[in-house]
Amino acid sequence: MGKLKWPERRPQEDFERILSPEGELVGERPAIDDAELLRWHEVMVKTRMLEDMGVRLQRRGVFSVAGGGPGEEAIGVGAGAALNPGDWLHPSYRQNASLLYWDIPLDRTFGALLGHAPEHVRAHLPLDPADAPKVKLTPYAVFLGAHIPVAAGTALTDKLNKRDHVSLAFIGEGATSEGDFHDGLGLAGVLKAPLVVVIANNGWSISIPSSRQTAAETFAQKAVAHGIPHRRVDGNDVFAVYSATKAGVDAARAGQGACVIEAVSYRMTSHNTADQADIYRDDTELEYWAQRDPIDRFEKYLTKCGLLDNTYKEAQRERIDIELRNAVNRALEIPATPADTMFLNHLHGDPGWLFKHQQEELAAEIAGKNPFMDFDGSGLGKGE
Amino acid sequence: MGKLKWPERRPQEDFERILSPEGELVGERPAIDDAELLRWHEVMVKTRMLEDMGVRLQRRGVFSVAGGGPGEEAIGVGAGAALNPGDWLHPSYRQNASLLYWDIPLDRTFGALLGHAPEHVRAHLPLDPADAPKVKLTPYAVFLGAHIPVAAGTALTDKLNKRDHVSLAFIGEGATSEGDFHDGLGLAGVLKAPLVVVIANNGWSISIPSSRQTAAETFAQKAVAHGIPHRRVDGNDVFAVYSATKAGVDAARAGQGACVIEAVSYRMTSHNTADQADIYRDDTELEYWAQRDPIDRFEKYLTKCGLLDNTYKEAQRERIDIELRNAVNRALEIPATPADTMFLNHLHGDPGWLFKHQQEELAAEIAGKNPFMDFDGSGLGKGE
Amino acid sequence: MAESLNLVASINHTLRSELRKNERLRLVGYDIGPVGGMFRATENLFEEFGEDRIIDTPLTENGILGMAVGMAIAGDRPVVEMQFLGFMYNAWGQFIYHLANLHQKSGGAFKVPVTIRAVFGGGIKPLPFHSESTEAWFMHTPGIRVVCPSTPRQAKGLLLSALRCDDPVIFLEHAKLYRAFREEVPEEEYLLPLDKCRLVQEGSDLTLLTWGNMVHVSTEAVNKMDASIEIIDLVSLAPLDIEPILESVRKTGRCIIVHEARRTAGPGAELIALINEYALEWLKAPIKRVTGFDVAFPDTSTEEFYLPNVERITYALEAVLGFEF
Amino acid sequence: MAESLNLVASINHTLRSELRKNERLRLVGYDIGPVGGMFRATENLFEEFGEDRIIDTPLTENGILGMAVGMAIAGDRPVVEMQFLGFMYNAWGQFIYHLANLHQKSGGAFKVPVTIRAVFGGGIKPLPFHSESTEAWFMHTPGIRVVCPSTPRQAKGLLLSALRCDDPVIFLEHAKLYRAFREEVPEEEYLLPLDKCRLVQEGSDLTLLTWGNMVHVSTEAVNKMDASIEIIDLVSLAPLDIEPILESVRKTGRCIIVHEARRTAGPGAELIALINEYALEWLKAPIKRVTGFDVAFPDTSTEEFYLPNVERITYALEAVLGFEF
Ligand SMILES: Cc1ncc(C[n+]2csc(CCOP(=O)(O)OP(=O)(O)O)c2C)c(N)n1
Ligand SMILES: Cc1ncc(C[n+]2csc(CCOP(=O)(O)OP(=O)(O)O)c2C)c(N)n1
Ligand SMILES: [Mg+2]
Ligand SMILES: [Mg+2]
Repeated sequence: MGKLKWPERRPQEDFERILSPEGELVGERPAIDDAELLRWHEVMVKTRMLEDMGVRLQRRGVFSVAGGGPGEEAIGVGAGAALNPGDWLHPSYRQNASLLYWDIPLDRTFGALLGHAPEHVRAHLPLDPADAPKVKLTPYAVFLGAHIPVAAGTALTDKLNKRDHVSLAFIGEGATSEGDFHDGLGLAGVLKAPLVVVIANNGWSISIPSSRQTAAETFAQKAVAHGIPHRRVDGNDVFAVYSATKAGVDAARAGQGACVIEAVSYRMTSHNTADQADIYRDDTELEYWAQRDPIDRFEKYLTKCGLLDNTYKEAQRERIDIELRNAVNRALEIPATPADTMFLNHLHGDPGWLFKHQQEELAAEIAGKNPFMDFDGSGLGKGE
Repeated sequence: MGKLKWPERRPQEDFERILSPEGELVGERPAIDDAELLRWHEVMVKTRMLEDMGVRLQRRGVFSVAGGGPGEEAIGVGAGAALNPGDWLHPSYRQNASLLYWDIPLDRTFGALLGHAPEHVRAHLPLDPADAPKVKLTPYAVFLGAHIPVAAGTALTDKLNKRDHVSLAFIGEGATSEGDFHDGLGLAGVLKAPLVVVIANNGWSISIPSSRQTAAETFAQKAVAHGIPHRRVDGNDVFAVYSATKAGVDAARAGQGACVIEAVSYRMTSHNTADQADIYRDDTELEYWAQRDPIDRFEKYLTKCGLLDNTYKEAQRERIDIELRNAVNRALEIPATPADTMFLNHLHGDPGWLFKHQQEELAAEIAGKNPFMDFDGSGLGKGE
Repeated sequence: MAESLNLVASINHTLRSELRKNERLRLVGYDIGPVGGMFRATENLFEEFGEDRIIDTPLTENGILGMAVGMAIAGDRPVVEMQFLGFMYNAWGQFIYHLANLHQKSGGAFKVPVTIRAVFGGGIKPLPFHSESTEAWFMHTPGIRVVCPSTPRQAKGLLLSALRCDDPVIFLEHAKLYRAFREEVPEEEYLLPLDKCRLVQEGSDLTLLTWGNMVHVSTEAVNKMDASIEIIDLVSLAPLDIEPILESVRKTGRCIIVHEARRTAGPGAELIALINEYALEWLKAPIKRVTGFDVAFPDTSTEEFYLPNVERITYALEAVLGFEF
Repeated sequence: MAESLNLVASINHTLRSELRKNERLRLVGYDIGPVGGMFRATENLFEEFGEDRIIDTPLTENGILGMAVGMAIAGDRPVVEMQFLGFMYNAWGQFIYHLANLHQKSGGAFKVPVTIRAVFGGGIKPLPFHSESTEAWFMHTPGIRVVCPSTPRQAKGLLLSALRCDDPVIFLEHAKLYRAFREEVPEEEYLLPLDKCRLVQEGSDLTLLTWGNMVHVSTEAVNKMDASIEIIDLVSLAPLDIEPILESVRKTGRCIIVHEARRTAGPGAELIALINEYALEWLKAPIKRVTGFDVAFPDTSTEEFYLPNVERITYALEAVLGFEF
């Protein structure tokens, strides 16, 4: 007898789908040209390779933790592609594909995984402004769900200042249980903020299956609580994700307010490298979902369209592999983050005597001087 | 031109109704005997008189603030009456009628309004256990919405310990915007806790009309987010409120989990005596709602049934008036709360040296001794 | 030109003038629109500036704070009204995670110029949790500024500075001071520094440190004494303007701290710790803390015994002045 | 009979034994069921006790805390696992309003016997906000007990006491200590008082006050010194067991405080304030605080410079031991 586990509930397939798992069109292909479709494919493949590399480097002890969303690439790409330059993208750690779609610099990504402070990474991996991501990006919310009210805020300010922009936020299905999710949607509803929230329902929140996360049939229906329209799509179908998100983005841009899209997919791996999914779930569902893999499916379609063949794919893998290796290498060359970095970017202007004193203490300590020798407020520099 | 105000949205009347505003049965009268109906009426009248008296005493400076829910009495009585002894009732400040239905001691209520600490009130207004309310009552949540997760907890524990009890919580429509509301319902949904939440939608949250509170058509539909069944009833129709709540309570008791009931009513007065509604709302809606008054409506019905006449009503008013006056008088005789009361009921057992030291400081101060004379930790008692 | 204004009128006046000047300024909160705030701090602003500048919201403090952060990083300058400071407990997640931290966490990529106007303090006999004083928690939070005006004139200069500051600022408005007294408030603009304490009166025998309404209660107590007492209004709780404070204590050798907040791990503790660290040699007596007690803010019937008052402050002054090693 | 257990195993063992003994004990939180907790503190408990005792929940810290309070007043004894202390910011409303306050607010009608097991502290290089130390905020909160074990054996006795205590108890488990070392933990039951500090070693030259993982780092530093240093493990942060602390400082005349939390308005401030108030005459030197800095807990690349370490503690010991007025 196996270990006691929570039962999994396979989600209903009554969602919107355009591309079948077999790579057949079962709905209307969005009006996207072939070059862009190949870009989508490239981003999906690159995302999976990036995350693979992250996991390998974590195993080798280079990163302290790594993760990703293999099997969820269609969500990031499909939704990300629906944005315009200048729009806000509020990512989650799982939707790397959306970031790669918008060309976040890979070397900086690896720099962050190495534990460097962002200002340090930026300083050491300078970026030609022309190469900077064209959407506005926030750091992903470590406090799950906390970015939803923030996204309502960026959306509202764009609207009130009559900028033609929308805000898009990704959130895992687990994080929709946090009050923040409702706080943000409630505000966006009333204030008609141009906000699109994409719920990436991958069935699991670490060890909690979606059946234990909510009694609601779908996560999309959470929008009903706020009078916000919602759709539910096959999250492994990049066309379905794109079409629904694009419609939501267009409506938001046209002044029709917020919407919620649930993209149904599956977490094919452990939560991250610190987790061991086999403790709490069987692999019974994996095969079902492997047959629905978003990259496989898209490749079948692209192959049928004559856009892809094995030669192309091999060359692509090689190209991406080199790109990733180069990025890792650049990141590995970042010197150690100076200890003093921790004092940066707290307050603008004068941080006050006490704060500066603490900076001096650390500096003294690093210089091998006793940082505790100030007994009269006259400052340091005389230790040891 | 008048002052700029938020528009009011008159709620759709597509809710459940049993008793028309004219006092006609338009649905099935719940199976309640005449004596109990007269008790409902008595509680409704008493609630209104109690709140009137509170406002009068506030004007005379006896209470620092007072309020109530004139026009919402059907909600408290209808929902309260659906409970069994031993069930949990998590009230809101607005639903006094539910408390009166369950015989909370009026003198203690007035004692609290006088600003006395609860342990002090209880000590000075002892209660025969036989007269104690038969439901379990929590103090109403000053932090709006915070009681919903707590109510999920009492419900869950009753269920897990196989007690045949449910928990009922009242909440204003405004407070359903707090994350707590969703936090609690989400848990109750998943854990199938026997929780019934009654949303008293009185159209306003201080100065914010329900149209500005949510983009959702109804507040009931917020339950959809959590896979919890919901109903929406005429909140000025005590039969409709009772029937829906009773059905919810019965289902919860039968193991079917939580439900949400929206009772649609109207806040006929200012938020409380500290508020002036005429600053932010016109009285255009008042007449509409006055015609739908829950007590009038019920009295028309009871009169038609031959249960009520003017003689009865006059005697009733006099009886209640005396009861209230006696209660006020008993409350007014409560001696001043001793200052030391503030130290009670923080920790069980030894509260520690510092805490006791502070108690001594206050005692010294009150005794006219200098409480700051302990410079060596040897304690007080030597001040001046 | 100057008008005689009480604290709440001064705040209203200041908000109005900055709303006129900076169209990126937007007020956010519930009950700030047509009703003009529970204390009328935003009175008539809705009519002048409309619903896109004075944004009446649903009842979600956490959502409001998070949304304000989003607005700020998108280029607006949101001013949140926290109806009572205690309700901010509901928004603690957004407060710590985004308001105080997004600037740092983004490595400086984003700034978060949000002002939180919060009604705090005791003495108006309201409901439970409507009299909170959580300065100590703010002091322990990096990335924010915390200021507390004690007079109408000062309030204008501080609030204007807060509204123009690129950092998140917690602006503490004492409920009891709103209508306590009037003061001439100049019509024209003036800025007061957010990080400087204010010398209320000079003295040589003892240093009294306080802020908010306790500035006035303390002054009353001091005025009844014979001794020469230096009163410093901290004004800025974070960062602490510690140098003049240490300077004063080195001069007087004696000190008391007066605050409404509970004593243990309260704001006074840090002041004593700093004096210990950097001015211990000058101390002629232990420092005493005149504070609220370590209890939940009590019911209205006993709040007067919780809050420091003239008598309690006098006792502390006498005790510390009379102490000899 | 005794087993050699590390901290997390000791906690698991203690939870299991009390779950067997008291059917009203229920664990509540996310990821505590089949997976047995992110740190495996609840390993195998789901299988033994089932889903009604080990209650795996949706992802809502605020909801979980509020629900636990409801369960407690209805007669259960819930034990909440806070996966990381930082997530408790999301639950600050329920924490203050219900957990810490319902007993008092109800005039004693309800008691709230909830234990919150929270993973805290730095040194394991996790994500931002996974290394928080908010003891100071708890100390400023009336109505709760806060304890922090520093060894596996102590953890058992304290946790058992917490689980049987009628007050809400915040039980702080240091992430870095979970698997740091093993200790013999007796099989049989024993209770340790929740409100008593622990003398780690006696000494006459200086008193070192600390708790959690810093007990071990401090001991290492002290062992390298020549001086006779008294180390006190505070164990209870609220209420403070202040008498033995004052006694020790009166004996040694010198003191340092070591904690991971930020310095300003941190836990050390209160300890200094109390020593100032009740033992100032005995002080032979200013007290120094060896703490984290007043910054957001840094990225993993620099966390070692944030956390107090043996060298920093040694410097402080040397400075304070060497000071003469
Ligand atoms: C407020 C908060 N609570 C808990 C955590 C710990 N945590 C990190 S990821 C995670 C699971 C999230 O699940 P889901 O939202 O479904 O996203 P997924 O990981 O499946 O993409 C948890 C509980 C956190 N980071 N923040
Ligand atoms: C968390 C919190 N935020 C704000 C308040 C202040 N407040 C008290 S009553 C109220 C309006 C509540 O409206 P609603 O929930 O509709 O109840 P009603 O007063 O209409 O019965 C507000 C904002 C509070 N008590 N608690
Ligand atoms: Mg998930
Ligand atoms: Mg209402």
